[in-house]
Amino acid sequence: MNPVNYLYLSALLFTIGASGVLIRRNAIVLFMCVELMLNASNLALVTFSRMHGNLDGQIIAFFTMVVAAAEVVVGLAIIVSIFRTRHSASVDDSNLMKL
Amino acid sequence: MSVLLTATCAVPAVGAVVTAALPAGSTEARRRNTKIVATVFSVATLALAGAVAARFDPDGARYQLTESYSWIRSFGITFALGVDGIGAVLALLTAVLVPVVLLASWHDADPAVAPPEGSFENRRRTQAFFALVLAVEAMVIVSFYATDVFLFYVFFEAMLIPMYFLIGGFGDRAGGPESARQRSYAAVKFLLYNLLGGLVMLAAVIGLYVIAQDQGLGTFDLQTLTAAVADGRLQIGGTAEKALFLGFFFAFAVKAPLWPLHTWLPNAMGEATAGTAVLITAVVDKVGTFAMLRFCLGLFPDASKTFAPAILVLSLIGIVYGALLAIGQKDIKRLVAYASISHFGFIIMGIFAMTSQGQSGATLYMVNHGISTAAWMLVAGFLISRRGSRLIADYGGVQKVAPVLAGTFLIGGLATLSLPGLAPFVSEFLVLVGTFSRYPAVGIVATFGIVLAALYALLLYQRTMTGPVKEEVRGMPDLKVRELAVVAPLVALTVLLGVYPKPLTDLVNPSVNATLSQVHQTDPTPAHPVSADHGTAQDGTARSGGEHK
Amino acid sequence: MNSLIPLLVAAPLAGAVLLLLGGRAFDRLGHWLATALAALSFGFGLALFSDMLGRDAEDRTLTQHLFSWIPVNGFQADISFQLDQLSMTFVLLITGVGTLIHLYSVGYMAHDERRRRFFAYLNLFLAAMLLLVVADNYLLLYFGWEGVGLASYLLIGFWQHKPSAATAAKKAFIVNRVGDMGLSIAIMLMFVEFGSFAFEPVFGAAGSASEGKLTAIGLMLLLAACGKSAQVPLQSWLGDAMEGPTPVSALIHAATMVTAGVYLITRSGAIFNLAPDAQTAVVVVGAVTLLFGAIVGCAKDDIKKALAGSTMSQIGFMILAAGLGPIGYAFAIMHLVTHGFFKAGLFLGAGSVMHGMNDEVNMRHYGGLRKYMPVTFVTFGLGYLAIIGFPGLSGFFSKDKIIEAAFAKGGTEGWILGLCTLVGAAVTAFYMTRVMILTFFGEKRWQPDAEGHDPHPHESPKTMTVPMIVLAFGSVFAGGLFAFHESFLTWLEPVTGHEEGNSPLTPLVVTLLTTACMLAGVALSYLMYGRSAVPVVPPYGSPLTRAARRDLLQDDFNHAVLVRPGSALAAALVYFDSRGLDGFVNGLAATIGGVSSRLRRIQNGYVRTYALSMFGGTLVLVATTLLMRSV
Amino acid sequence: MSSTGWLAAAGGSTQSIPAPHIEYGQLSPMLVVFGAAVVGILLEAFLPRRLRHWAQVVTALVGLAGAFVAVLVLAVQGYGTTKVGAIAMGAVALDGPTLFLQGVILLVAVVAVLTYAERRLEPKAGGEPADAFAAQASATPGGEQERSAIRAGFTTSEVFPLTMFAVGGMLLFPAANDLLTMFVALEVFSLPLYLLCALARRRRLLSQEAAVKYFLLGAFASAFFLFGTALLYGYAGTVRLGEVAEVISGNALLTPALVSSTQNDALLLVGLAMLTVGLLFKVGAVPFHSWTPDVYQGAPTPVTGFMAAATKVAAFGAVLRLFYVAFPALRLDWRPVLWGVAILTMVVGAVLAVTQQDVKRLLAYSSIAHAGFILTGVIASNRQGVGSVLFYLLAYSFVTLGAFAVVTLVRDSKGEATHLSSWAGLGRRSPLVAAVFALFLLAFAGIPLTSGFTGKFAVFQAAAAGGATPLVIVGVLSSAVAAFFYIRVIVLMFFSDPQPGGPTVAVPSAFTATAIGIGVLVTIGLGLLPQYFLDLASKAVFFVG
Repeated sequence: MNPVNYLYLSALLFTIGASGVLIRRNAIVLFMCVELMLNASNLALVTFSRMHGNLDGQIIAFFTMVVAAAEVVVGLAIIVSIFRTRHSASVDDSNLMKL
Repeated sequence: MSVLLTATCAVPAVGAVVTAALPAGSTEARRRNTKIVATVFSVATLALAGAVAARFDPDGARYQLTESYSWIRSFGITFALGVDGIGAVLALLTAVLVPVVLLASWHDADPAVAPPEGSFENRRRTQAFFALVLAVEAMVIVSFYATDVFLFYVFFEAMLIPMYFLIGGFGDRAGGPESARQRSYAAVKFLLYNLLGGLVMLAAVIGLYVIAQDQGLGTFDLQTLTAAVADGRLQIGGTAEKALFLGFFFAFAVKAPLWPLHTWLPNAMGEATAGTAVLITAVVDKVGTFAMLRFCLGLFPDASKTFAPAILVLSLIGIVYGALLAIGQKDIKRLVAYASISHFGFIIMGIFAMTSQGQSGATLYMVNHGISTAAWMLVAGFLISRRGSRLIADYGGVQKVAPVLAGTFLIGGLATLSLPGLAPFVSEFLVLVGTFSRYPAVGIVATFGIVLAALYALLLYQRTMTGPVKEEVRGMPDLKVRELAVVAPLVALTVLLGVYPKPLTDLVNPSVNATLSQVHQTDPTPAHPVSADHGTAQDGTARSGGEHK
Repeated sequence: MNSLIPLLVAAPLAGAVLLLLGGRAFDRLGHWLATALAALSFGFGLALFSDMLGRDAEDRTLTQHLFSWIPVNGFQADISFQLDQLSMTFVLLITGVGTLIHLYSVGYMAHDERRRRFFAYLNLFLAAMLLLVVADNYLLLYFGWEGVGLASYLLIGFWQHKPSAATAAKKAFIVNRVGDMGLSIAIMLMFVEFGSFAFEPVFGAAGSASEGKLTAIGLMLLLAACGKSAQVPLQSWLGDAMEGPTPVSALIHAATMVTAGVYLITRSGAIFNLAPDAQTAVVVVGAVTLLFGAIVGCAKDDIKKALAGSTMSQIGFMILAAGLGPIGYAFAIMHLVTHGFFKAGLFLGAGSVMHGMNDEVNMRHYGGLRKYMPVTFVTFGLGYLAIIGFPGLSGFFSKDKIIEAAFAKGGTEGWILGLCTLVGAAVTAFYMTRVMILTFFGEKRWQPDAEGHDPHPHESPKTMTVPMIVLAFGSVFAGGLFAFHESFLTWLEPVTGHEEGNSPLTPLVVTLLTTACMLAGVALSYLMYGRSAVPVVPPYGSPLTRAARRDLLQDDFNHAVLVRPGSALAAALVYFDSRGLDGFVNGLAATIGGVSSRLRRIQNGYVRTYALSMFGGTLVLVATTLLMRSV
Repeated sequence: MSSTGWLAAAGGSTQSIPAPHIEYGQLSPMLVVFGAAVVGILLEAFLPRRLRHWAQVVTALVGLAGAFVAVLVLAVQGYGTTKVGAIAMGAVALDGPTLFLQGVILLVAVVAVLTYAERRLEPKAGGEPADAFAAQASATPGGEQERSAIRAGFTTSEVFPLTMFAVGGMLLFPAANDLLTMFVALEVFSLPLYLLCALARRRRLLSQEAAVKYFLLGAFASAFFLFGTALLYGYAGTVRLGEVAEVISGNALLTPALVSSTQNDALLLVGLAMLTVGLLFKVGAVPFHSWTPDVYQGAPTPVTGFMAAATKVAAFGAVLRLFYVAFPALRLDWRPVLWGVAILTMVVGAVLAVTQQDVKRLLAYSSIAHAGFILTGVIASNRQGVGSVLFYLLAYSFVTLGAFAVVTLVRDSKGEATHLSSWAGLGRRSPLVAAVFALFLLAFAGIPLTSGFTGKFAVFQAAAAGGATPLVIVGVLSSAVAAFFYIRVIVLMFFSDPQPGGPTVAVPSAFTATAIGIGVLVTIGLGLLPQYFLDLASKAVFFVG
C-alpha cells in the first residue's frame, strides 16, 4: 500500500482531533482529542520514517508517547481537581476570567 | 578635556538626588532646609552655566568645551557634550530661571494646611517638588549641551517624566474638587502628546543611524554627521531625508508647540503651578525650538528648505491663532499659555525663515520669551494664590490695593506685547525683519501679531487690575519680599536685554551663521545697498549693513 | 557738546526711574524733582541750541553714537543720536512745553494720592519723546515712538479705577499699535531695500530705489503717522484719550506726541519727495482729517473733546502741509510749534476751568466764567485768537502759510486743497468761538456735581496760571517771530528743503480769504450761540450733529467692522480649539478605547473560543505561507 | 554522530550499539538544575514538613547558582564564541545564544525563587508562616479538607522542585538542536508550569481555571508543534535543525526518498507554519495569545512573574534558533508571515490593554505587545537582530519580574488587590513602592534611561537595518498607545485620591525586597550603562550551524 495513504489518514485524524477540541465541551474529551492529534502526528512520523528509510521518526514516536503519558498525568490531575471543585467537567463552566 | 559642561549638568542632577534624599517630615524647618538646599544647588548651576557662557569664545570653534565619553559603543553613542553660542545662551537661561522658579514656588509644595481626615498626604511632597525641578533642569541642560543625537534624544524624552509628575502632582490651590481630575488629564495629555512626538522621533533617529551606518558612519555624533552631510559623505537621499526630517520635526513641533499640535499646552500650563508652568513654557519647550535649529537644519538641510514654506505657514497660523485664542480666554493662566503659542509661532518662523536675523532673533526670542513670560506668569501666580481663582472675571481693581503687583504684571504684559526697550521687542523685530527679507508676505501677516498681542495683554491687565476694586480683592496684600526677589531679577533682565542685547547677540551670531552655512543659505542682499561711506558711523563704529556684506 | 544729546533723554528718564523705584521716599518732593529734571533737559536743549546757532547753517547736524544696540550681521541697529534743526525744534518744544506742564501739574495734581507716579510717567513721556526726535535711525525712533505710546497709555489710564479711563487707555494703545505696524513694516522694507534703516544712509540711497518701493515705504510711514497723530482712519482714540488728566491732554494729546506723525513724515521727506503717490495719500489723509476733526469739534459739548477734535483738525493741517513736500514741510513744522503753544494753552485753560468747576467737562454746564477766572479767561482767549488765526497772532502766520502752500501745490489739486484748508479755517473759527462763548460768556448754567456740591469757580493757583501765561505769550508772539524774515524757514531749510511752488493766488489774496473765512466762522458761531440762551440739555440736532457727537460714527464703524467680528472670531476659535483640535485628539483616544472594549469581547473566557482563534490563526498562517510561495 | 549512525544501528547489523557520547561538563547547567529538582523531590519525600520550606529554598537557590556558575565557566572557556558546537550527540547546541539565554533564565529563576520564598505577606496559617501557594492543592477550595490543611499550616513546597524542572526545560529549549529535543524541552517546562498555575493560595477557582485553560491550550499547541515536526521530518528526513537547513538549501546528500519528498514544498511550508504556531503560542503572539491574560491573572503572582519572564526568554530563544538555523533559506516565506503576526501582536496587545481593569491582566496584555516588539527584532534576520532580541529579553524579563513582585505587595483582606481601582492613590500612601512600580511601567513604555528603552531601540534599530521600516513605524505607534495605559496606572497611583478602606502595601521580607531591588537595579543599569550587556549579546549571536 502506498504509504501516502497513511499520511492522509494521519491528517484526517489530526483534523478530527482539532475539530474535537473546538466542538466538545467535556474537558476529558477535549484532552482525548488532543491525544488524538498527538497520535496522528505519531502515525505521520512512523510513515515518514518508513518512507525515508531511517528510524528517527519511530524513535520520535516513542518519545511522543512518553510525553503524552506525562501530559495525561498532569492534565488529569488538573482536570480532576477542578471537577471536584465544580462537579462539572465542562470547560465552558470555567469562565471566571475573561475580557 | 574640560569637565565644565559635565559639571554643569551634574550639579543639578546631584542636587535632585540630595534633595530627594533629605529627611521627610512635616515640620516647617525641615521643609525649609529642603528648599534651601535645592536653591543652593540651582544657584551653583547658574554659576557654572554662567562660566560656560563666559568661557565660550565667539570667534572660536563651533562647539567648544567639548567632552566625549564612550557610552553605548554598540550603537556609536557617546556622551558627548559641547556648547555653541545658542546652547550656551539657552542653558544660561535655564540656569537663571530655575532658582527664580524655586523661589517663586517656595510654598507651592507645602502640604495643605489642614489635611482632611484619613487622607494620606505625602510627607515627601516638598522634597519631591524641589527634586523634580532640579531633575528637569539637569535634563534640559544636557539637551542644550548634547552633541550626540542619541544623547539628546534620551534626555529630550526623559525630561517628560519629571515634568509629568510636576504637572500632575502639584497644582495651584485655585482649583475646586474638579481640579485634581483636570490636572491629571493635563498631565496625561502633556505626556502622551510629547511621548508620541518622541516615539516618532525615535523612528527617525533609528532611521538616521541605519542610513549612516550603511554609509560607513555608525555614529550619532552630531559634528561627524553634520560634517558628513555637508561634504557629501553622508547622502541620505531625498525621500528618506524628508521622512527623517519630518520625524525629528514632529517631535520638536509638539514640544515647541507649533499649531496644530499645541492643545496640550493650555491644559498643562493652566493646571500646573505657576512655577511649573514657567518651567514648561520657558525652559522645556525651548528644547523643541532649539532642536529644530540644531538638529533639523544641521542634519537635513535640503529637507529643511523644502518644508520651510509649509512650516512658515503653520507658524503664521500659530501666531494669529494663539493670539486670538488668548483674547478669548477666561482663565489667566490659559491666556498666558495661548500667548506663548503665539510666541512660539514667531520663534519657529524665525528659524525657518533661514536668515541670520530670523535665527538670531529666534534664539534671542527663546531667551526673552523665557524671561518675560516667567515674570508675567509668576506674578499671575502670585495673584492667583491670593484670590484662589484663575478666572479673569473674579478680579478687578487690583492696582488700587496692590500697586506693585499690578505694576510688575503690567511690565510682564508689556514685555509680552514686545514693547521696545524690553527684551522681547529685540527678538520679535529681528524675527520679523528676518522673515520679511525672504518672505515679505509672511512677514507682513506676522506683523498683525503685534496688534493682537497688545490686545490680549492689555485686555488682561484692564480686566484684572483696573476698574473699581472688587469686594473679594479688597485687602489683598501687595508683593512680599520673596516675591519681589523673584520678579526683580526678571524685570531687570527684561529691561537690560531690551536695551543692551549685544552680549547675547555676540554669542549667538557665530553659531547662527554656522547653522545657515549648513543649510547653504545666505541672507538676501539688499536691493540697493547703501554705499559704504554711509555705513560708517561718525565715531568709527560699525553701524549699518553696507560694510558687513 | 554732542555728549549733551544723550543727557537730554537721560535726565527725564532718570526722573522716571527714581520716582517709580524710589517708592514712598519721593512722595513729598518727587514732583519737584521731576519738574527740575524736565527743566534741566530744557536747559540742555537751550545749550545745544545756542551751540547750533553758533555754527554754519550746513554744519548744524550733531551726532552722538552711544553703543551698538542690535547687531546681527547685516542688521545693525545702534543707540545713536542725531540732532539737527528739525530735531532741535522739537527738543525745545517738548522740553519747554513739557517743563511748563510739569509745573502746571504740580498744582493740578496736588491732591492726587498717586501724584508721584503721575510725574514719573510724565518724565517717562519726555524721555521717550526726546528719544523719538533725536534718534538717528528708524528703529531707535520706533523705540521712542512706542515709548510715548506707553506713556500715553499709562497717563490716559492714570485714573484706572474709572473703567472708562482704562478702556480709553487700552484703545489708544491698540489703535496706535496698528499704526506702529506700519512703521515696523516700513523699517523692514528699508532694510530689505537698502540694508539699513538709519536716516542718513537710507535718504542717501533713496534715489536708487524704485518708486514703487518708495511708495510702499511712504504709505507704511503714513499709516504710522495716522496712528500716532490721530488721522483718519486711525483717529478714534484721541477723543477717548481725554479721559486722562488734563495736563496730559495738553502735553501729549495736543502739543507733542500727537504731532510725532508730522515729524515722521517731514523727517522722511527724502522718501516722500520721490514717491508722489504716497504724498498724495498724505495730503488726502490730512485734508480729510482736518475737516473731520473740525466737524467733530463743532458738535462736542465736552470741552476737552471739542479741543481734541480741534487738535485732530489742526494736525490735519500739518499733515496736509507735510504731504505737499518741500513746499510745505517747514510750514507744517511751524504750525506744529505754534499749535503746541496755543493748544497747550487752551488745554491748560480748560483744565483750569475744570479745576474750578468740580471737574465738570460739559460746556453746557459752564457759562459766564470770565468774571470768576480772569487769568484763565485771558490766556484762553489769547489761545483762542491764535488758533482761529486772528491776524498778528501765532496761528495766523502759520495757518496762513499752510493755506498758501496748499494753493501753491498748483492745478486742480491745489485748488481743492486750498479750498479744504479755507473751509477748515472757517470751521475752526466757528467751533472755537462756540467753546469760548459757552464757557466764558452768557449766563451761568452751573450744575451741582454727583455729590451735590455746587461749583464755586475760582482762579487756579500760581503753579497753574504761570504756565498758562507763558504759553499765552507763545501763542501771541511765536508766529510773528517765526515769520519775521522767514526766520523759521531759513532755520529748517537745510533739513527739509524748500520750494516756492506756483500758487494761482498771491499771498495777499490768500491772507484776505483766510481772514474772511475766519470772520465768517466767528460770526456764524456768535449768531448761533452768543445771542440766545444755551440750552443745558443738548437739542436733538440734525443727523450730521448727532453723527458728529458720536465722532462721525467712527466707533460704531470700528465696532461693527472690527470689534464684533473679531470677538466672534475669537469665540469661534476657542470653540474650534476645544471641540475641533482637542476634540479630534480626544476622539482618537476614545476611538482606541472603543476599539479596545469591542475587541475585548473576543476574550470571552471560553477555552474553546481561544482554541478556535488559535486554530483559525493556524489556518491563516498555513495558508499565507503557502500563498507566499505560490505568488 | 548523525542520523546515519542511527540508521546503521537499525540496519540489523550485529555491531554492538555504540554508547552515546555525552559531554556532561558542557551540559552541566541543565544537569545541575535537574539534579536540584530531583533532590527537591527527595526532600519533599523525606523531610518533615517544618523543614521543607527552607530546605527547598536553599536547594533551589544553590542549584540555580551552581548552574549559573557552570554557564559562566562555559562562557569563559569560550563555548559561546570560539568553541561553539553541538553536544550530546548533536541534540543540544552549545553556542552564544544558548549560554546567554541560559544565563538569563537562571538569573530570572533566582529572582523568581526569591519571590516564591516570600512568607511575610500572607497572614500566618496554623501558626506557620504562609506563602503564596495553596495549603493543599488537591483539596477542594473552601472545603473542610482545605480548612484543616490551612489550620495545620501546610504549604505546597513542591513548587520549588516543579519550578526547577521547568527551569531545566527552559534551559534546554533554546539549546535544542533538533526538533525532538525542542519538543521534549517544551513539554518539560510546560507541564510543571501548568501545575504551578493551579497552586494559588487565594482565589483558588481562578487559579484552577487558569491551569486548565493553560493546560488544554498548551497541549493543543504542542500537538501542532509535533505535527509540524512530523511534516518537516517527512520533508527532510531528519529533525536536526542544521541538516534540515542543508536539505532545504539543496546542499544535502540526496537519497531517493529525499528526492521525492523535497519535491513537495507543501510538507515543508505547512510544517514550518505549524512549528511556528507552537512557538508563537509560547511567546504569546496574536492570534495565539488568548491564554495569556487569563493564565497571568489566575496563576499565583510569583509564578506569573516567573512564567512571563522565563517562558518568553526560552521561547524566543527557540524561535531564533528555529528560524535562523533551520530556515534561513526560507526567509522569504516566513518573514511576511511574521510581519503580519508582529504587527497584529503589537497593535492588539496595546489596544486591548487600554481598557483593562486588572493589573495582572494589564501586564499580560503588555507582555503580548512586547512579544510583538521582540518579533520585530527576530524579523530583522541579521546579526543585530539576534543581539537585540537577546538584549531585549534580558531587559524585559527583569522588568516583568519586578513588576509582578510589586503586585504581590499590594494587598487587602482578600489577598492581592489586583483591581486597578484599588491602586488609586498608592503613590500617596507608599511613595516608594509606587515609584518603583512606576519605574517598571516606564521601562515597559520604553522611556529613555530605562532598560526598556535600550531594548526597544536595539530591536527597532535592527529591524530598520533589516529593511523592516514599516514594522518600526507600527511599533512606534503602538508604543504610543501602550504608553497610554502605563501612564493611566501611574496617574491612578499618584494623582488619584486613595479610596477609603483600600489596600495596604505589605512590608515584604528580604526575599521579595531583594527581588524587586534586583529588578530596579537591572532596569536602571541597562538603561544607563547597557554597553557591557550589549557587547555580551552581540558576541553571543552565533548559532551552531
